[in-house]
Amino acid sequence: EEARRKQEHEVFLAQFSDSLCSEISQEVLTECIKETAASEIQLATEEEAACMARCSDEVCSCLVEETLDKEIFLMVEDILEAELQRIQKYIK
Amino acid sequence: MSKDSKMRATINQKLTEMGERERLKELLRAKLTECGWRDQLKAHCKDVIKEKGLEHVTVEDLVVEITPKGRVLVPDSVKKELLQRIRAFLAQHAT
Amino acid sequence: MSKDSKMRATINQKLTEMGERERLKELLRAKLTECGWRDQLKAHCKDVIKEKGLEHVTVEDLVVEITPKGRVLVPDSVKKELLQRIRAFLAQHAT
Repeated sequence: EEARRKQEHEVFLAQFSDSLCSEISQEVLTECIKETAASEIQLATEEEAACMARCSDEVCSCLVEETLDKEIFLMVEDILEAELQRIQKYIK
Repeated sequence: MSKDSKMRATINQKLTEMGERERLKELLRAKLTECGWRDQLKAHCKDVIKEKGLEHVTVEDLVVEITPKGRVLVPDSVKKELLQRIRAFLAQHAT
Repeated sequence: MSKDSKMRATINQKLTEMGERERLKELLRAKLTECGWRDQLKAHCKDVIKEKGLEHVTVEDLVVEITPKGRVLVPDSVKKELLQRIRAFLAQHAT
Protein backbone atom coordinates (compact mmCIF):
# COMPACT_ATOMS: atom_id res chain seq x y z
CA GLU A 1 0.00 0.00 0.00
CA GLU A 2 2.83 2.34 0.95
CA ALA A 3 4.66 1.54 -2.29
CA ARG A 4 1.47 2.10 -4.32
CA ARG A 5 0.85 5.47 -2.67
CA LYS A 6 4.41 6.49 -3.25
CA GLN A 7 4.17 5.55 -6.90
CA GLU A 8 0.89 7.44 -7.29
CA HIS A 9 2.47 10.48 -5.69
CA GLU A 10 5.42 10.25 -8.07
CA VAL A 11 3.08 10.07 -11.06
CA PHE A 12 1.10 13.00 -9.73
CA LEU A 13 4.26 15.08 -9.26
CA ALA A 14 5.49 14.27 -12.75
CA GLN A 15 2.17 15.23 -14.33
CA PHE A 16 1.77 18.33 -12.23
CA SER A 17 5.34 19.44 -13.01
CA ASP A 18 4.66 19.05 -16.72
CA SER A 19 1.41 20.96 -16.62
CA LEU A 20 2.93 23.69 -14.44
CA CYS A 21 5.89 23.94 -16.78
CA SER A 22 3.71 24.35 -19.85
CA GLU A 23 1.43 26.79 -18.01
CA ILE A 24 4.35 29.01 -16.98
CA SER A 25 5.96 28.72 -20.43
CA GLN A 26 2.68 29.65 -22.06
CA GLU A 27 2.27 32.71 -19.83
CA VAL A 28 5.84 33.92 -20.35
CA LEU A 29 5.85 33.25 -24.10
CA THR A 30 2.53 35.04 -24.58
CA GLU A 31 3.83 38.06 -22.65
CA CYS A 32 7.18 38.12 -24.45
CA ILE A 33 5.67 37.64 -27.90
CA LYS A 34 3.21 40.48 -27.28
CA GLU A 35 5.98 42.72 -25.94
CA THR A 36 8.24 41.96 -28.88
CA ALA A 37 5.49 42.49 -31.46
CA ALA A 38 4.46 45.79 -29.89
CA SER A 39 8.01 47.07 -29.61
CA GLU A 40 8.88 46.02 -33.16
CA ILE A 41 5.78 47.76 -34.54
CA GLN A 42 6.69 50.83 -32.50
CA LEU A 43 10.27 50.72 -33.75
CA ALA A 44 9.18 50.26 -37.36
CA THR A 45 6.73 53.17 -36.99
CA GLU A 46 9.46 55.42 -35.61
CA GLU A 47 11.88 54.35 -38.36
CA GLU A 48 9.27 55.01 -41.01
CA ALA A 49 8.53 58.46 -39.56
CA ALA A 50 12.25 59.28 -39.48
CA CYS A 51 12.66 58.06 -43.05
CA MET A 52 9.66 60.09 -44.15
CA ALA A 53 11.02 63.23 -42.44
CA ARG A 54 14.47 62.72 -43.97
CA CYS A 55 13.11 62.07 -47.44
CA SER A 56 10.68 65.01 -47.28
CA ASP A 57 13.65 67.20 -46.39
CA GLU A 58 15.62 65.89 -49.36
CA VAL A 59 12.70 66.22 -51.78
CA CYS A 60 12.16 69.78 -50.55
CA SER A 61 15.83 70.66 -51.05
CA CYS A 62 15.76 69.18 -54.55
CA LEU A 63 12.66 71.15 -55.40
CA VAL A 64 14.20 74.38 -54.12
CA GLU A 65 17.41 73.69 -56.00
CA GLU A 66 15.61 72.86 -59.22
CA THR A 67 13.46 75.98 -59.01
CA LEU A 68 16.40 78.21 -58.12
CA ASP A 69 18.50 76.86 -60.99
CA LYS A 70 15.73 77.59 -63.44
CA GLU A 71 14.95 81.02 -61.99
CA ILE A 72 18.62 82.01 -61.90
CA PHE A 73 19.10 80.91 -65.49
CA LEU A 74 16.07 82.89 -66.67
CA MET A 75 17.10 85.90 -64.64
CA VAL A 76 20.63 85.88 -66.05
CA GLU A 77 19.31 85.52 -69.59
CA ASP A 78 16.91 88.44 -69.09
CA ILE A 79 19.53 90.68 -67.53
CA LEU A 80 22.15 89.96 -70.18
CA GLU A 81 19.58 90.50 -72.93
CA ALA A 82 18.49 93.79 -71.39
CA GLU A 83 22.09 94.92 -70.95
CA LEU A 84 22.87 94.03 -74.53
CA GLN A 85 19.88 95.91 -75.83
CA ARG A 86 20.77 98.90 -73.68
CA ILE A 87 24.26 98.98 -75.18
CA GLN A 88 23.00 98.49 -78.74
CA LYS A 89 20.56 101.33 -78.20
CA TYR A 90 23.39 103.48 -76.83
CA ILE A 91 25.61 102.68 -79.83
CA LYS A 92 22.84 103.52 -82.24
CA MET B 1 -12.45 18.27 -4.07
CA SER B 2 -10.26 15.27 -4.88
CA LYS B 3 -6.97 14.67 -3.13
CA ASP B 4 -5.02 15.65 -6.25
CA SER B 5 -6.96 18.85 -6.73
CA LYS B 6 -6.36 19.80 -3.11
CA MET B 7 -2.67 19.09 -3.50
CA ARG B 8 -2.54 21.15 -6.69
CA ALA B 9 -4.26 24.07 -5.00
CA THR B 10 -1.88 23.87 -2.05
CA ILE B 11 1.20 23.73 -4.24
CA ASN B 12 -0.03 26.58 -6.42
CA GLN B 13 -0.63 28.66 -3.32
CA LYS B 14 2.87 27.88 -2.04
CA LEU B 15 4.39 28.71 -5.42
CA THR B 16 2.74 32.10 -5.41
CA GLU B 17 3.20 32.91 -1.74
CA MET B 18 6.86 31.97 -1.76
CA GLY B 19 7.46 34.00 -4.89
CA GLU B 20 8.66 30.90 -6.73
CA ARG B 21 6.17 31.31 -9.58
CA GLU B 22 7.54 34.80 -10.32
CA ARG B 23 11.10 33.51 -10.01
CA LEU B 24 10.36 30.71 -12.47
CA LYS B 25 8.90 33.17 -14.94
CA GLU B 26 11.88 35.44 -14.44
CA LEU B 27 14.24 32.52 -15.04
CA LEU B 28 12.48 31.64 -18.27
CA ARG B 29 12.53 35.26 -19.45
CA ALA B 30 16.26 35.46 -18.73
CA LYS B 31 16.93 32.15 -20.49
CA LEU B 32 14.97 33.29 -23.54
CA THR B 33 17.12 36.39 -23.80
CA GLU B 34 20.32 34.46 -23.14
CA CYS B 35 19.70 31.82 -25.80
CA GLY B 36 18.95 34.41 -28.50
CA TRP B 37 15.23 33.61 -28.68
CA ARG B 38 14.26 37.30 -28.37
CA ASP B 39 16.66 38.34 -31.13
CA GLN B 40 15.36 35.60 -33.42
CA LEU B 41 11.80 36.67 -32.71
CA LYS B 42 12.64 40.32 -33.36
CA ALA B 43 14.21 39.37 -36.68
CA HIS B 44 11.11 37.36 -37.59
CA CYS B 45 8.91 40.37 -36.68
CA LYS B 46 11.01 42.59 -38.94
CA ASP B 47 10.63 40.09 -41.80
CA VAL B 48 6.85 39.97 -41.38
CA ILE B 49 6.56 43.77 -41.21
CA LYS B 50 8.77 44.10 -44.29
CA GLU B 51 6.82 41.49 -46.19
CA LYS B 52 3.34 42.76 -45.35
CA GLY B 53 4.14 46.46 -45.11
CA LEU B 54 3.86 48.38 -41.83
CA GLU B 55 0.54 49.93 -42.81
CA HIS B 56 -1.00 46.47 -43.16
CA VAL B 57 0.08 44.99 -39.81
CA THR B 58 -1.32 45.59 -36.34
CA VAL B 59 0.25 44.34 -33.12
CA GLU B 60 -2.48 41.67 -32.95
CA ASP B 61 -1.75 40.47 -36.51
CA LEU B 62 1.93 40.28 -35.72
CA VAL B 63 1.31 38.32 -32.53
CA VAL B 64 -0.79 35.79 -34.47
CA GLU B 65 1.85 35.58 -37.18
CA ILE B 66 4.88 35.09 -34.96
CA THR B 67 3.43 32.94 -32.16
CA PRO B 68 3.91 29.54 -33.86
CA LYS B 69 7.54 30.29 -34.63
CA GLY B 70 8.00 31.80 -31.16
CA ARG B 71 6.95 28.50 -29.60
CA VAL B 72 9.06 26.36 -31.88
CA LEU B 73 12.13 28.48 -31.28
CA VAL B 74 12.31 27.81 -27.52
CA PRO B 75 15.28 25.45 -27.08
CA ASP B 76 14.60 22.10 -25.43
CA SER B 77 17.39 22.79 -22.95
CA VAL B 78 15.48 25.83 -21.66
CA LYS B 79 12.24 23.88 -21.29
CA LYS B 80 14.17 21.10 -19.56
CA GLU B 81 15.83 23.47 -17.10
CA LEU B 82 12.48 25.00 -16.17
CA LEU B 83 10.94 21.57 -15.66
CA GLN B 84 13.84 20.46 -13.49
CA ARG B 85 13.50 23.49 -11.30
CA ILE B 86 9.76 22.94 -10.95
CA ARG B 87 10.34 19.29 -10.07
CA ALA B 88 12.90 20.26 -7.47
CA PHE B 89 10.47 22.71 -5.89
CA LEU B 90 7.65 20.19 -5.88
CA ALA B 91 9.86 17.48 -4.42
CA GLN B 92 10.71 19.84 -1.61
CA HIS B 93 7.25 21.24 -0.96
CA ALA B 94 4.70 18.66 -2.10
CA THR B 95 4.62 16.31 0.83
CA MET C 1 16.81 50.25 -54.23
CA SER C 2 17.28 51.43 -50.65
CA LYS C 3 14.35 52.26 -48.39
CA ASP C 4 15.14 55.97 -48.61
CA SER C 5 15.33 55.92 -52.41
CA LYS C 6 11.97 54.16 -52.59
CA MET C 7 10.42 56.63 -50.18
CA ARG C 8 11.80 59.60 -52.14
CA ALA C 9 10.48 58.12 -55.37
CA THR C 10 7.05 57.60 -53.79
CA ILE C 11 6.94 61.16 -52.44
CA ASN C 12 7.98 62.61 -55.79
CA GLN C 13 5.43 60.50 -57.62
CA LYS C 14 2.62 61.62 -55.33
CA LEU C 15 3.63 65.28 -55.57
CA THR C 16 3.87 65.12 -59.36
CA GLU C 17 0.72 63.08 -60.02
CA MET C 18 -1.46 65.35 -57.96
CA GLY C 19 0.03 68.53 -59.38
CA GLU C 20 1.41 69.54 -55.99
CA ARG C 21 4.99 69.70 -57.25
CA GLU C 22 4.08 72.46 -59.70
CA ARG C 23 2.02 74.28 -57.06
CA LEU C 24 4.98 74.13 -54.66
CA LYS C 25 7.30 75.56 -57.28
CA GLU C 26 4.78 78.31 -57.97
CA LEU C 27 4.58 79.06 -54.25
CA LEU C 28 8.36 79.19 -54.03
CA ARG C 29 8.59 81.57 -57.01
CA ALA C 30 6.00 83.84 -55.40
CA LYS C 31 7.83 83.75 -52.08
CA LEU C 32 11.14 84.57 -53.78
CA THR C 33 9.60 87.70 -55.28
CA GLU C 34 7.85 88.62 -52.04
CA CYS C 35 10.98 88.36 -49.87
CA GLY C 36 13.10 90.47 -52.22
CA TRP C 37 15.28 87.57 -53.40
CA ARG C 38 14.89 88.53 -57.07
CA ASP C 39 15.81 92.18 -56.47
CA GLN C 40 18.84 91.28 -54.40
CA LEU C 41 20.06 88.74 -56.92
CA LYS C 42 19.45 91.05 -59.88
CA ALA C 43 21.54 93.69 -58.17
CA HIS C 44 24.29 91.17 -57.54
CA CYS C 45 24.12 90.03 -61.16
CA LYS C 46 24.48 93.59 -62.40
CA ASP C 47 27.45 94.13 -60.07
CA VAL C 48 29.18 91.07 -61.55
CA ILE C 49 28.53 92.26 -65.12
CA LYS C 50 29.83 95.68 -64.21
CA GLU C 51 32.91 94.25 -62.58
CA LYS C 52 33.78 91.79 -65.36
CA GLY C 53 32.52 93.78 -68.31
CA LEU C 54 29.57 92.71 -70.48
CA GLU C 55 31.85 91.48 -73.22
CA HIS C 56 33.55 89.05 -70.88
CA VAL C 57 30.53 87.21 -69.48
CA THR C 58 28.35 84.48 -70.91
CA VAL C 59 25.05 83.23 -69.53
CA GLU C 60 26.82 80.11 -68.21
CA ASP C 61 29.57 82.11 -66.46
CA LEU C 62 27.08 84.36 -64.84
CA VAL C 63 24.91 81.46 -63.69
CA VAL C 64 27.95 79.80 -62.10
CA GLU C 65 28.96 83.09 -60.52
CA ILE C 66 25.65 84.02 -58.90
CA THR C 67 24.21 80.59 -58.03
CA PRO C 68 25.96 80.26 -54.63
CA LYS C 69 24.65 83.65 -53.54
CA GLY C 70 21.23 82.79 -55.00
CA ARG C 71 21.06 79.76 -52.73
CA VAL C 72 22.28 81.57 -49.64
CA LEU C 73 19.79 84.38 -50.15
CA VAL C 74 16.74 82.12 -49.86
CA PRO C 75 15.36 82.84 -46.37
CA ASP C 76 15.09 79.85 -44.03
CA SER C 77 11.46 80.76 -43.38
CA VAL C 78 10.67 80.17 -47.07
CA LYS C 79 12.34 76.75 -47.08
CA LYS C 80 10.57 75.92 -43.83
CA GLU C 81 7.19 76.90 -45.20
CA LEU C 82 7.75 74.75 -48.25
CA LEU C 83 8.79 71.77 -46.14
CA GLN C 84 5.77 72.18 -43.90
CA ARG C 85 3.54 72.21 -46.92
CA ILE C 86 5.14 69.03 -48.26
CA ARG C 87 4.70 67.36 -44.87
CA ALA C 88 1.07 68.43 -44.64
CA PHE C 89 0.41 67.16 -48.14
CA LEU C 90 1.98 63.80 -47.36
CA ALA C 91 0.09 63.50 -44.08
CA GLN C 92 -3.14 64.23 -45.92
CA HIS C 93 -2.43 61.72 -48.67
CA ALA C 94 -0.87 58.98 -46.56
CA THR C 95 -1.94 55.49 -47.57
